[in-house]
Amino acid sequence: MNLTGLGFVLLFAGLILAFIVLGRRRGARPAAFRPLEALQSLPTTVGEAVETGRRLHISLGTGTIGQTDTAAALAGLTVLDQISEVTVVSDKPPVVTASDGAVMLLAQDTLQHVYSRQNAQERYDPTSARVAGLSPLSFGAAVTTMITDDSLAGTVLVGSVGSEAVLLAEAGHRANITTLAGSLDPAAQALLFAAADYPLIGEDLFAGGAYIGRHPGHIASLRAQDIMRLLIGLAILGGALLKTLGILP
Amino acid sequence: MPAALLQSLPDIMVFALTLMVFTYLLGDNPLYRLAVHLFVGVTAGYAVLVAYYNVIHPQMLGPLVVSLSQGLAVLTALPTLLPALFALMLSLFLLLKLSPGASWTNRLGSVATAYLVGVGSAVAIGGAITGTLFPQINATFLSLLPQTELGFSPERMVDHFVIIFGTLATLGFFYYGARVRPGRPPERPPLARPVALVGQVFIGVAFGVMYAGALVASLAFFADRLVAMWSILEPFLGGG
Amino acid sequence: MAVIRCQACGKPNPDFLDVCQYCDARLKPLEAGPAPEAAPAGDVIRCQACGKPNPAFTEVCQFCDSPLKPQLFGFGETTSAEAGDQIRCQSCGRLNPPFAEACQYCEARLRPLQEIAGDETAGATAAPEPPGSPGGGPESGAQPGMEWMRRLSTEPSAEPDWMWTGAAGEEPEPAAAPSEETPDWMRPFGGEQPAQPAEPPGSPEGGPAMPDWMSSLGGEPTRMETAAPAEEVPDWLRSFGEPPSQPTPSAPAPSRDIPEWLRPPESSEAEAAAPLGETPDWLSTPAQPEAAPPAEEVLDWMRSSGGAPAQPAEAAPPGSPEGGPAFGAEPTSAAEMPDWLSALGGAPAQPEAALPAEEVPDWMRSSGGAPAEPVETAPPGSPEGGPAFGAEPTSAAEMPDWLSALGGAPAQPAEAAPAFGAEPTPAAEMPDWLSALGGAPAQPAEAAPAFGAEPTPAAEMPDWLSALGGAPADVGGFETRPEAAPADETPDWLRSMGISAPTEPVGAPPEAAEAAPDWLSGLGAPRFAAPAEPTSPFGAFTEIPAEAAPAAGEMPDWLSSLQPATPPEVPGAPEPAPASSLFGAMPSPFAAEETPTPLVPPAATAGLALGEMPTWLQSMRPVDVQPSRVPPEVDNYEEKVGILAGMRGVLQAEPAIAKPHKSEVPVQKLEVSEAEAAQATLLAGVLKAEAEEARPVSKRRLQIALPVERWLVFAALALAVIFPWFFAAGFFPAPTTIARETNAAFELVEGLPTDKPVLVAFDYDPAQRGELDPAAQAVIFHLMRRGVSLAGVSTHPAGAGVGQDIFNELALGLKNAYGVSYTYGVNYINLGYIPGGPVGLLQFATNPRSLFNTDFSGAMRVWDAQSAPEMSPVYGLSDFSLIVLVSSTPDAIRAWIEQTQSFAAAAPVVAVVSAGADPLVRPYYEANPPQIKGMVTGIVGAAQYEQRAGLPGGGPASNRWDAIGGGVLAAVILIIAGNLLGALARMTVLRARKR
Amino acid sequence: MKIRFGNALLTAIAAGVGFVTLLGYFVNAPILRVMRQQLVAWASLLAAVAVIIGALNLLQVHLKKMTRGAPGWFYSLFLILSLVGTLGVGIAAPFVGWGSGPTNTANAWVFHNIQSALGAAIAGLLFFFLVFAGYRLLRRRASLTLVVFVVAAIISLIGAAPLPAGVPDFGLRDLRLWLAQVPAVAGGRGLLLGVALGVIATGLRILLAVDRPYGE
Repeated sequence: MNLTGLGFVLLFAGLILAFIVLGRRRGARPAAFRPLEALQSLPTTVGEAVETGRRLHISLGTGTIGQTDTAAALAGLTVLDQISEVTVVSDKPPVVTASDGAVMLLAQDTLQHVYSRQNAQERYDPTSARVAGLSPLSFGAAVTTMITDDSLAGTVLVGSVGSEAVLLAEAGHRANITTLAGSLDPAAQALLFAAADYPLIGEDLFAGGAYIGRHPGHIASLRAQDIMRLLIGLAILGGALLKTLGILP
Repeated sequence: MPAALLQSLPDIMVFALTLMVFTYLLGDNPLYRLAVHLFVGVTAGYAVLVAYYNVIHPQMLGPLVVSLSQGLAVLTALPTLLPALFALMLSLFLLLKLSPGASWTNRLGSVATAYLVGVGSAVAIGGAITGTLFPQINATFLSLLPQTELGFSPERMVDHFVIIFGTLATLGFFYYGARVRPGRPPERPPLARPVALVGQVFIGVAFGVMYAGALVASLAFFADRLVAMWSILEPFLGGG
Repeated sequence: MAVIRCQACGKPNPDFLDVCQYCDARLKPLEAGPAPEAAPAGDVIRCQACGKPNPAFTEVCQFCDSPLKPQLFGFGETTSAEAGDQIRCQSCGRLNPPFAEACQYCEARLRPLQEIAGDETAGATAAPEPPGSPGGGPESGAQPGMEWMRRLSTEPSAEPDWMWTGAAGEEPEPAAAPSEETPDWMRPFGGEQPAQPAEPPGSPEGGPAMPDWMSSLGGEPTRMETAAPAEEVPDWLRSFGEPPSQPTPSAPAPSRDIPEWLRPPESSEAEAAAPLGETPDWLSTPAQPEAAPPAEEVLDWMRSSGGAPAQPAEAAPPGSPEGGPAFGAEPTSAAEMPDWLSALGGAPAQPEAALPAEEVPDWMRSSGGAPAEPVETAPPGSPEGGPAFGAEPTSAAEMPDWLSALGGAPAQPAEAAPAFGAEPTPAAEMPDWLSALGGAPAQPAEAAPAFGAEPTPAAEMPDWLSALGGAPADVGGFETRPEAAPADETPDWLRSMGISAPTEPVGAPPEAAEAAPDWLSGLGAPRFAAPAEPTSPFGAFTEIPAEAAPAAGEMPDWLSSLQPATPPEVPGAPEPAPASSLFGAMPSPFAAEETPTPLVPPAATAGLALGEMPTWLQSMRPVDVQPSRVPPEVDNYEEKVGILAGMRGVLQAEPAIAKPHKSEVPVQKLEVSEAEAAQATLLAGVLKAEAEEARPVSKRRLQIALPVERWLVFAALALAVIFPWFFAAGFFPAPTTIARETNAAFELVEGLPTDKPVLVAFDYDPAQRGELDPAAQAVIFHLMRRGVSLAGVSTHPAGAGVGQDIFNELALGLKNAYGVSYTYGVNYINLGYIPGGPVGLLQFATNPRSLFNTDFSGAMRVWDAQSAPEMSPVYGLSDFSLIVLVSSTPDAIRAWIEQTQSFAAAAPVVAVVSAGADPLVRPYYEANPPQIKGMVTGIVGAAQYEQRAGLPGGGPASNRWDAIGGGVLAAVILIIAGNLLGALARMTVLRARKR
Repeated sequence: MKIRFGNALLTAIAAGVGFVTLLGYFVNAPILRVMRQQLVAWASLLAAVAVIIGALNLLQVHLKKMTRGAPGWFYSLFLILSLVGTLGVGIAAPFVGWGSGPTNTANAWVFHNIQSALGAAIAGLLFFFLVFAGYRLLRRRASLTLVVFVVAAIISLIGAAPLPAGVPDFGLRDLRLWLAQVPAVAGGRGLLLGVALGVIATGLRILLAVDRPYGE
């Protein structure tokens, strides 16, 4: 019986709900978030894609659904939803790549919804969301060839990727297109930090929904995250203090 | 020496494929693309085999087939088969989603994806809390007056201090809340700024070390290929 | 509409729902019941698009989704601050939205200027904090560039949420903008009513048809300064293109801009950032108050509207001198500005840095193009203009095109239409709106094809189209029946133009940059040009170039054309001398801006001229002058009214004149486009370099150099790896010091009980074998030597295969090396692949037997004591004596620890990890109590372990030691060199820009 | 309304299974544990099915590419051939007596001589790309983090590098160790904690039905 864990979850959930409610309140003081360069640059990339009439490449990484990296894939789907809203209206719909069948299916759903929201179902092409490769490396390698084949205008990578992300970034750099990339795996973040034009570091990966779409739920959860962050900080300090005082073994 | 050649065909192939891949260093080219597509295809095929032989067959189809082969005995064994049957149903739903159009198939498939999403998020949460969050927090409970067998050790103290506050600063760097003043963009609240600054340094160090590690790792990959290629080439050179 | 869009999530809902089926947000505000009118006036904002009343708290018209309140890029505080009761116009007594400064019905001012000043600065909120401010750090520094880029990339009303999300508030509209408005934007152009935007507003369906863009525009008056080109377009469009039927939106927009010019004092208070020292300067000259708000952009467009100082100059000679220093001081106040400014302006000084040089004059020229006409009294109606620009193939074709459109429209609209057809896809957007421009005035029908032709551009384009489509139409209407617009209407749109036009160069994206200012000013200029001619100021401009002439080589030709046009204005002449000296020191885009105005020193003009073709000055001058100069005059109605009235009178003449001139300088057109392309990229690059942190300065330039550079680097690396390994074996002696964690792992294995099996997880792809195999082999071989039985698993589909390989290999090696036979099933087994990653791991951890019946090959029954005796004692993870995790990613390690920890308390964990994963796995090792008892990290760890375990003849890692050594050293040297060079290059570039 | 019902059902499924699974982590009631195990087992089964779906999609996409003659269709041909070939061999193996499962001789050969070789080669490329990325790092952008990044990277590279005999490491080895064991641990821990927060928040949004990425 892990009450601490349960309590943590309940508190977190409660905070999210609370912030959602607070956010809905009329005249609620709207949330403001610190500048986050990578995410705020997205419109540029998207705009370039739309204007150059090329396709935007949105990669959900090699993550899967139903496992611990589910969160990363979901974050990617959120971003996909936001971006495709804009790009769908271009005659060149975005290319979405994943490495897992389930993620790919969810991506197709997302695209389909966006299209139907834009009353453009007829232009929805299921293969615009595809599995590039079933192993991380084959995924990365496949994408390097896609960049020229599908004449991509930019790559937005939000998901869980490993070192193969470097292939993607390098290919993007060679094709002289913008690469915005973030990964669940900090080790990959480090590589992307060096290789990508716009690296998404740490949990910024999950901030997309709040920053791009300003989705109330996402804003609320970001605020909740901040609260939990403070709590964790206090816990660490407290723990260290107790340790120092010898109270904690 | 055709015989030797035939015998060393795989080696030659490995050698050729490796070279094809390395041509990418000069730039995107057909050879590389060929290699990559080959790689993607082979990998996918292998993954499917593994998935089938290691998971789908033993856990789902196997039991069903076996019990079905027992004719009516199925009915008696039904309860034990329910999990497999349910799994089969979900799998079929998921496969249905592949068929384009037909909204009802899609919606059925969504049942499977919803299931996956639900379990996935739960596992992610549980894992993050029990596996990362708590253990890591726990690990940061460090005494600022560490006692080693040699008694109090100042350098240990420094280390602990750095770890504790480095962790806090890094965590604080990601603080999203911002203050908005009219006429200004949102900016980190004054308190968060120094924290973020320190956090940046620690993130930089962590990333730098990881990058260095990854570099050495990838170097090992390359060296490994060199050794492999040489070991292939050697006999030919040696054998004239 | 049978569909109501949820204002929270943007998803469509059937209109009978009260609550969004997706996010449960209320769809219909309670007030807006069956009888909206019933709602108390106090709480009602009337939608400017559809005219229906909305509750005051709604940000968005619940009927047409168009923004009701200005969105300051999501600075909800200010936004919400504005949400108040409506304001009753004192003169006409009608209600106006709370944010309107001028009555939407009678143009009468609604509030004292101070208030507006407050809003004014508020309006500037989106601009980044001045670099001076602490803690802003790179992020905040990054803003301005990104903002205007962002403008380009998103449809205007989607903007607020693209903007950093600082408090778009819960006002749902901006939040869901992309999802929400795009469709709206598209609808008019999606083909449902393609021709509609082009329709003259006067026409019956014209008014109602436009709600979408109109309203969306109507919503953003406060945004004027900071607004995107797209933003402004609508505003000024509205302002002068307002159909008499619906003048509403026009009022707020312009009035928002003016106040501060009128009222220097407020502006000075408003500006938190600008050094107080300047404020007096600002005040001194009416033109400069524009610069007051701290917002970068305001500064920018002020600068871009460099013409401004000019007018005061002529108007009041004493004023301008202070104006000079004020601007001169500017750079110091705003750190990033000077850089790109100098980049733009400094360029003329160094020709090879040509790009900047060209662009500055260019866009001016282009923007000035139209107004230039009046100066050159060319035969009206000459047709070339249309086709010439229409044929324009370059991406920057917009500028000429719009001109042609502009010019062509009044005379022969047919011209304009073809122009867009000829347009290349890259510039596809422009031609369309161009067509709108050109087509509309002449015959609205023209515009329709343009929209139809428009495939599916960015969400923004449509509204550009509509905006522009609408605009000229309005213009036409305006001109045809002047009485439609009240007398003071003119100042309004003039003003709005004065601001919006200059804003573009800074605020506009590469392609759009030219377009926006150009046609803006173009549109603006025409109106002034004619009246301007007679007036003294205009004369002054035309005059100054005369002085600049000697310095500028190419000037003469146009000068000649100018001279006649300029009657008096010798008084204007003295100005330049003093002012110029000041401006010389000053960022030159500024100077560039000035050039049209008398303030510019001959030298500067010469420099600029050199970069360009002769005619640029003339063409640029009026444009740049007009917009910027207009405002100050506008500000104080009393004095300047005379001029304005005069201008208005001449309006019809202008467009006719505009065309011919263009036609006469086809060469110029060519260079224009080319130069504009250059400017676009460069301006983008420079601004980004200044403003953004993580964006390549300008990818274009790298493009050339990189491949070669890349090859060199690659070659160096390859050599560095091959050489020592091949020729200098032993150059790098194997490691002698064994890392703490490696030693721990060794000790753990060394002291392992042999009765229980060890679980080895091969969680890596065959691709990573190069690094991990040596390490894994070292540990596993050590285990085998100790006679421990092994069970392999993998959470990586291909990992099981790797495990199989390694097991078999090592078993063989063991046999050869020690004659110990290690048999499959008895001493080692490969359970195979654990599907579902961590989820599967959890299952495996909770009950291994439930997961595996057979081994990896599927042939052997794992739990059957006969076939696999070693596994018979295993019921859970705790039945293993040790868990060895061989993984390339920290994720896999984390997954194992997260999922299995609680089940494998008895079994210590040793991690064999890639060097890349080390820092993230280490915390588990450093943790207290450690979750990982020992670590072997990558090739280095492998080598150490091999040393420690004393494997016969060293291991694979030791064999590669030399290659590794060479590679790492080369990498280090290259990285150091590359970054030093890079840093130096950056510094020099920065310094160059500063200079 | 039908749609709404569908949504409600899906949401219920996702949130339901999610909560049960999650509770299984914290409340060790046997029933919960059993349920969680079953749910998880099914999920991992579906994950395997997802692999097959992925392969099917791969085929679908590249077949389409070929039939349309889209750029690079020629390579798609090879992809399809290799995929089908690998599968076919794997299926045929038992009947040809090559042994069954993914370890059958044929697939083992392919795995060893093609998949591993290609994979290792492609991974070998990373070395060059990584160095080059580091090489042009400060040229593209400059920030505190980046400078620290470069310095830390160089130090830990030299620290990790095998040094020629007799060449002294100027205390860099120890410095690197310290970097890797103290500040890097701190930074990594901070990142991990942050990511964990993000993961939990994202997961909770699903369980709270704030996000519904699944299906219709």
